[in-house]
Amino acid sequence: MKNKINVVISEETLSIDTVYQDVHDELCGGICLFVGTVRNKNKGKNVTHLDFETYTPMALKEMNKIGQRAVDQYDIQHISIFHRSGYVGIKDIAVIIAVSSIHRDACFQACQFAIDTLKETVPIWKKEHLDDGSYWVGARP
Amino acid sequence: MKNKINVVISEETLSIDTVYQDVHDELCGGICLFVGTVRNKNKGKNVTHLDFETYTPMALKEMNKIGQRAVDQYDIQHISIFHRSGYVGIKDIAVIIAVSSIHRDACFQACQFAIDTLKETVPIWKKEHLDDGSYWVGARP
Amino acid sequence: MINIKYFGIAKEIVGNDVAFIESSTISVADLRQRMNEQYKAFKQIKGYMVAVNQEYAIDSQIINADDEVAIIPPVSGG
Amino acid sequence: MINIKYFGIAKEIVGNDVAFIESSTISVADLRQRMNEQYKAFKQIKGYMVAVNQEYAIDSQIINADDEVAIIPPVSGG
Repeated sequence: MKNKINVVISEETLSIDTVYQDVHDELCGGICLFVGTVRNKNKGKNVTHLDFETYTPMALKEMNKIGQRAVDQYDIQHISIFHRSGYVGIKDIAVIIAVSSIHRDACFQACQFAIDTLKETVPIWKKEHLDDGSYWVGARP
Repeated sequence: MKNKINVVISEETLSIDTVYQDVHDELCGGICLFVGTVRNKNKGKNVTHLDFETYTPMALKEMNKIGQRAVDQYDIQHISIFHRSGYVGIKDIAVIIAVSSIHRDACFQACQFAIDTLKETVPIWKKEHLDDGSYWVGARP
Repeated sequence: MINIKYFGIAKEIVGNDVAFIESSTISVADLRQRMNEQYKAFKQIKGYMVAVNQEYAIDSQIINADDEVAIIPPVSGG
Repeated sequence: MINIKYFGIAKEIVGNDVAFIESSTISVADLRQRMNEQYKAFKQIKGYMVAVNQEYAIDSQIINADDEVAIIPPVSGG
């Protein structure tokens, strides 16, 4: 079966089940999911919520590249990468990556590769809102 | 917050969301889930379904040990391991492991450790039913 | 008498999920030997572990009459 | 004129999500220099990438008038 790569940027709440179903087929024995959620603390400060700004067309292209590289590098079946935009509250889901494979090592490796690379290359920016202000994460030296 | 370890063996369909909610809290930035499902093929044979037999009290003890070792070895928050017993159809879920952590590397490592160890130590046996017979997986030399 | 639980392929070979051996106390190694004599088909298994009171046991461990003993063929969960 | 999109902290510094530079063709390196002169606060950013037509561009790349250009401060998705 052909590898399927799916990437989504959504203003709506992300559903783990949707992303799971997206990569699940009867050939796959293992599915690894990574779910990134919003913590209530960062460096001792109280976080109230995040705002994600996205350069959407380029972000989708970069997410697709990650999917393609994952398929090329690891023996996986399907990969889906879903990312939120806009307001994301504490405990809410910012990102879900799901990878299916016939044997399980590949889905772990590809999933970790995908989240690591997403954080380096995909043009999405997180503004963290604290009790006492807000700032763009990682923007300052 | 105290680490939480939860292990379940169930005759009912497993819910990814239940296991996710089990490990999710507002301190966690990353959650890694492994979902093991039933493939329709094994070594070229058509699989119709599986039957899991469990030595339940000992299996739960061994699953708890895995959770405890994961907490001891990796910087994780919570870990939950859910395993099916009885009849499991094609594409159905046999096992779900969820691990939450403040930083994401730990949840990947602990999740993979948990599924690898589960497959070695937990007294659960899989009978694979094929078109033309059935056999206990891994039992013969 | 010691009660022994059997699982998976071992249960199929024995034809029951519990069977007994006539002994009050026995080492795991001696139990293995008696099992292998009684159930020749155990030779066709890849090997098995013995659990005593729900913990994997080494060959030198002594089993007593009220222990919970189980024959654990190669596991295949997940 | 070349239109340039700004995101994140760069958008905050510029005060708008699109701005222009008076040029028909320019290298990425020269664009960076003009940006840094025009918006002194860019020095406070950890650095930024330039994307041309939604691909990361190296300093020697030439930007033309109808290209889609974007200033990409350090990304922080996930």
